[in-house]
Amino acid sequence: MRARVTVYPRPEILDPQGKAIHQALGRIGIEGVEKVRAGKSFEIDLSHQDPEEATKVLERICQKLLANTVVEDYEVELLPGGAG
Amino acid sequence: MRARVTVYPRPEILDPQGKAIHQALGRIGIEGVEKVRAGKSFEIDLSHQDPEEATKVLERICQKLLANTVVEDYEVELLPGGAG
Amino acid sequence: MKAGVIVFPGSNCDHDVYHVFRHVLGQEVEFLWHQEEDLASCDLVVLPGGFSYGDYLRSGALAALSPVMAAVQRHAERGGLVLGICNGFQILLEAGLLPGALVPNRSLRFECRDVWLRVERTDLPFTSGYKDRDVVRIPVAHMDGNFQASASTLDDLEDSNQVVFRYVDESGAVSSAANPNGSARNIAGLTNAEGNVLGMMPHPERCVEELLGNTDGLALFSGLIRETVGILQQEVAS
Amino acid sequence: MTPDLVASHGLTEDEYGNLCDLLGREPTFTELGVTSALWSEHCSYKSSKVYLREFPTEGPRVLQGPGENAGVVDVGYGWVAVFKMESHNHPSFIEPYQGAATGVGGILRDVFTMGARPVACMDALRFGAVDAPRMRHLVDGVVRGIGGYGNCVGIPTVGGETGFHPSYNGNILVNAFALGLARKEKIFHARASGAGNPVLYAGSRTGRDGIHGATMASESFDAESEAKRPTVQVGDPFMEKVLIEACLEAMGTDAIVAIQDMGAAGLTSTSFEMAGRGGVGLHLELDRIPLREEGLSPYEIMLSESQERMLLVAKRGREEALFEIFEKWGLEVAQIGSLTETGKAVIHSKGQVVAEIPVGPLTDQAPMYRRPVSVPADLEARQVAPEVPLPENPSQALKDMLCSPELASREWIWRQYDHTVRSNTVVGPGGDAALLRMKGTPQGLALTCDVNPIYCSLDPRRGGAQAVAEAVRNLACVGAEPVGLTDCLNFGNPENPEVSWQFRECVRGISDGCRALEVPVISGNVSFYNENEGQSIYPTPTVAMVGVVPKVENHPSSGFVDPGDRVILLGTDHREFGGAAYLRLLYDLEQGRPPEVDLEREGHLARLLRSGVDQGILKTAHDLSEGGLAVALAEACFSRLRGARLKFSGGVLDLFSESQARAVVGVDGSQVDGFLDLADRFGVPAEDLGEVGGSDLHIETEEASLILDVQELYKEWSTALPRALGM
Ligand SMILES: Nc1ncnc2c1ncn2[C@@H]1O[C@H](COP(=O)(O)OP(=O)(O)O)[C@@H](O)[C@H]1O
Ligand SMILES: [Mg+2]
Repeated sequence: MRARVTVYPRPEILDPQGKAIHQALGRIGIEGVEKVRAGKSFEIDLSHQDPEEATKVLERICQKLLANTVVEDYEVELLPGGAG
Repeated sequence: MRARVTVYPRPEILDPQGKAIHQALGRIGIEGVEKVRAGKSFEIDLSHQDPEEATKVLERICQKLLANTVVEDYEVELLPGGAG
Repeated sequence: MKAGVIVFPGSNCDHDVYHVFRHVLGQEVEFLWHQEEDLASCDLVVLPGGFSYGDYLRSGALAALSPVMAAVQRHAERGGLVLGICNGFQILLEAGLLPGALVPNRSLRFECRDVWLRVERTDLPFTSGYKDRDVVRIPVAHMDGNFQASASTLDDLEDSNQVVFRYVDESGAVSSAANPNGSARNIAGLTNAEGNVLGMMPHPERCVEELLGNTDGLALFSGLIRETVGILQQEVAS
Repeated sequence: MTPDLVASHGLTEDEYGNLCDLLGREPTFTELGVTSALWSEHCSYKSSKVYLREFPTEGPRVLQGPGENAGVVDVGYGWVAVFKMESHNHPSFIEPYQGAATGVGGILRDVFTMGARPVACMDALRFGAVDAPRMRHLVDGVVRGIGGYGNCVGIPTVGGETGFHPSYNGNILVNAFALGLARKEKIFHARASGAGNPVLYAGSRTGRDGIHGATMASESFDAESEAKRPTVQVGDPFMEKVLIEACLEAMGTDAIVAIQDMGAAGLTSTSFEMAGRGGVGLHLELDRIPLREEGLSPYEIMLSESQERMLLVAKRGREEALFEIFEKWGLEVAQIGSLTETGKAVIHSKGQVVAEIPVGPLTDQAPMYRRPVSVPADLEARQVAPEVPLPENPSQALKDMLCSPELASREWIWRQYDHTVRSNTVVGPGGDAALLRMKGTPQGLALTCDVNPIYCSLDPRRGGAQAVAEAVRNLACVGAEPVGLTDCLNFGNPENPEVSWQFRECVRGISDGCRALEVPVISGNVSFYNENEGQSIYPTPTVAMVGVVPKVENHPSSGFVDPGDRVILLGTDHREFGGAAYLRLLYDLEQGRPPEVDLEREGHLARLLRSGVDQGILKTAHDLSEGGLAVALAEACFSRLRGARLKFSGGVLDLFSESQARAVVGVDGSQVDGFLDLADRFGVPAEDLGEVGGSDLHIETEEASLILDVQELYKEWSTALPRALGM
């Protein structure tokens, strides 16, 4: 089973990287960008076959390691076609 | 229009970060993880309303800034409900 | 007094801290491996700077899961002293021994340079060697030194006087220009409510000898030793 | 083997014929790959060897000259210094972050592989014009890469060089230097010995990274190389850090016979070099090599340049001790073969022999060429003495020069490097030479790297000698006596006779300098084929030098210290403007023969400076280099933001002349007479220029005066580089 975890800085927390990218886009003349948030993405292959069980493990992984919940939010997504 | 860009190291390229995370999960006793790839995720708000045009701009942003195509692959995704 | 310096895979400043205690100040000091589970013999435990586990994922995140961190937690709960410098500070935050988080510098670049710090309180063992509101010059060398926390956490920290060091200019004034990394409220170091755990981004261990051109960090260590020895003597006496 | 396949491996017909003779048959595909790597320019030094022999490589302190992973010199108190410099030019042009990062990783491995703990790094960088395509991206990536790796590994980057010139628009230079310290009796060699001893592999797994990297470094750049590009090597500095700790710990046991990292051409060069040095054979089981992905062929495994990997020969029966240490540090380790008496490298994979090559003959019969040389057609015209215009506004001229990318402060770069970790840095980047203390001794070690490619292009022999002279001078400014030199010789295509000539002349110039100033060459590296679309870079023989300071606490500053200190100019000006920054930066003119290099005078000056430091008389010492006296004086004002009131006996132009063997020093007023006597005794002309003080730099000449507000000038100078780069 394959899953994707996405981690973003919480909205109220400073996101220096997102801001820098936004500014850089302006400098190179790309217009129409209103906001950029910079986060992390993890692709995880699990041996678990059961989506429910997989989700549980992924939750644990996020809480324990992938996200620092003081400043970050996370999202878990099971990828389609990964169920084999 | 809101979009998400995901950037990952190319499959044949060493991903020290993914490796380190995988090993750490093993150390803290989380089992069943077969592989971790660590990448980046960007959430981008655009003023463009037209999906085609938005995609074009996003492609440019990826090529110019978000992805280092020598070592990374990227993926652009328009988020549903963002079309307002 | 006896200090223990924890060695995580990727610690870099372990030898520098050891050098200060052992060779500059003549104290007993030992290295503690990150798998150690018993710190009882140490009065002070130092988490040194460096790039534990490469700082992959987030600075300090992987090291915070080391077996030794449970022991550090117990040591702190017993009232033992804990000092986290740079990566050590990051690990303390990730392990939840101190509140908040350290995110990438505002410049998104590594910053290696001297900064000025104001000592906000001197009633801690860590700062007893300084005078109130002392302004000292200490080097920083980090990528992720930008301290962030929710507004309420920041207010709590201020209200309970937990901010120990703040980035200031040479005259002691807080300003954005004096802030090397964008830390909220110019926070450079903070303590827990009990005052026995200190985390700080700057490196006092790099400025304790005249030969290296700066001794402003020395008072932190010498004060610590004086205090600890004092505490020990009281314990023996009672 | 089709001729095409042979040619695509960079082997000539003759070379291929030799290989067939040596084997007595046609090679297998793996053997072809292995041989092409070993006989590549990068590994075999086939075009450079004949000249490199001219270097003086011996001296009373030299314990190991060129030929090992790094050179070794005795620095007293039972310590030895181990150092080397290496190029990572082509990878850095393709992917600046990883290219530069893995350059640092590679040179660190060369040093700790000898048993030394790395204590300092330097980086010598040459970029194109700041507005050339991709250049900002390259500068940013390279600087981040060097910092990203060095900072993480915890070795301070204490110095370096940075230049900008259109000659590098299509081919930048990234030269990485590392210095390590070891106890004299604890040096390790990469000389395999003892049939039956196991061969161990430790560190990262093998992937498809950089296959053919060595061959690539031996080819020119063009549009096609994009397509041929091997998988980019990605560095894992954390892996390197634990590898350093584990290897140093393992070297503390008596279980290691030989050890070497896997660098260019990976397992191939490491196994053949180790066996070749020891005159033994070996058999390897490729199936036992830890792989990152499945399906690597024997060819790929032998040629992979995956980073952070080591090869060890263990004492038979003692391998367990090594396994334990590597595993403690969380590292993978595997026995992948053993040494034999056959003198052959026999490589097995999936039950088959995929290569069987006699080691000695393959290394001995590596090709060696004395390539045709010719003086560049345009040299004579370029050497014609230039017209030197007087500056309209001398103060403005100085300011413009100082704020050009070429002379602007490099602080934006080195602030991104941890230069104080390990708490040994007495003088970090920003001075003439970096200075480290040696804990537990009164001594210091000084480091510098130098070269002026403009000089080298206008007169390579002089340019080579000048690089050595400047390095010696920079060391002398902190009181250090040189103990050894390493170099990184960056040139264009050696098959071009003009490039070969430049190379030969530069090597001779360096040899001249080394002989006269008594500095042995103890290690080095050659990087050819630095060109883009047929356009060669300027000859760039970077020289890095290490020196010993007997009493480190006496070191002077490169800037003015206290108001009232006297400023003294040492050396003689000959109004020399060939290749000078004044003409280049203000009038876009690169013309004339570079300044004469009088090695005898350089020797006198260096001895005087060292003596002055040793006696504790010098408070300031800063040598004159690019931009001449005016630039040197301005720089001396910057470190403590001091002004100075000076009167100079020459004309305005003399302020910008680049005559060599000169320096400015600062001494306490009470010491002036004594110091002037000392200078006289050492045969160095000296002129008392005036006094430190005030907020302006005020220089009065015979013709006109310069007045500059130091604080203001500093602000411009210190921010000019990031401004020019748009960062
Ligand atoms: N890439 C770099 N990395 C670290 N330090 C650098 C780099 N480039 C220049 N420096 C430092 O900046 C200072 C000025 O360099 P340079 O002008 O080459 O000095 P010099 O003329 O004395 O050889 C030196 O201290 C040098 O070490
Ligand atoms: Mg100099």
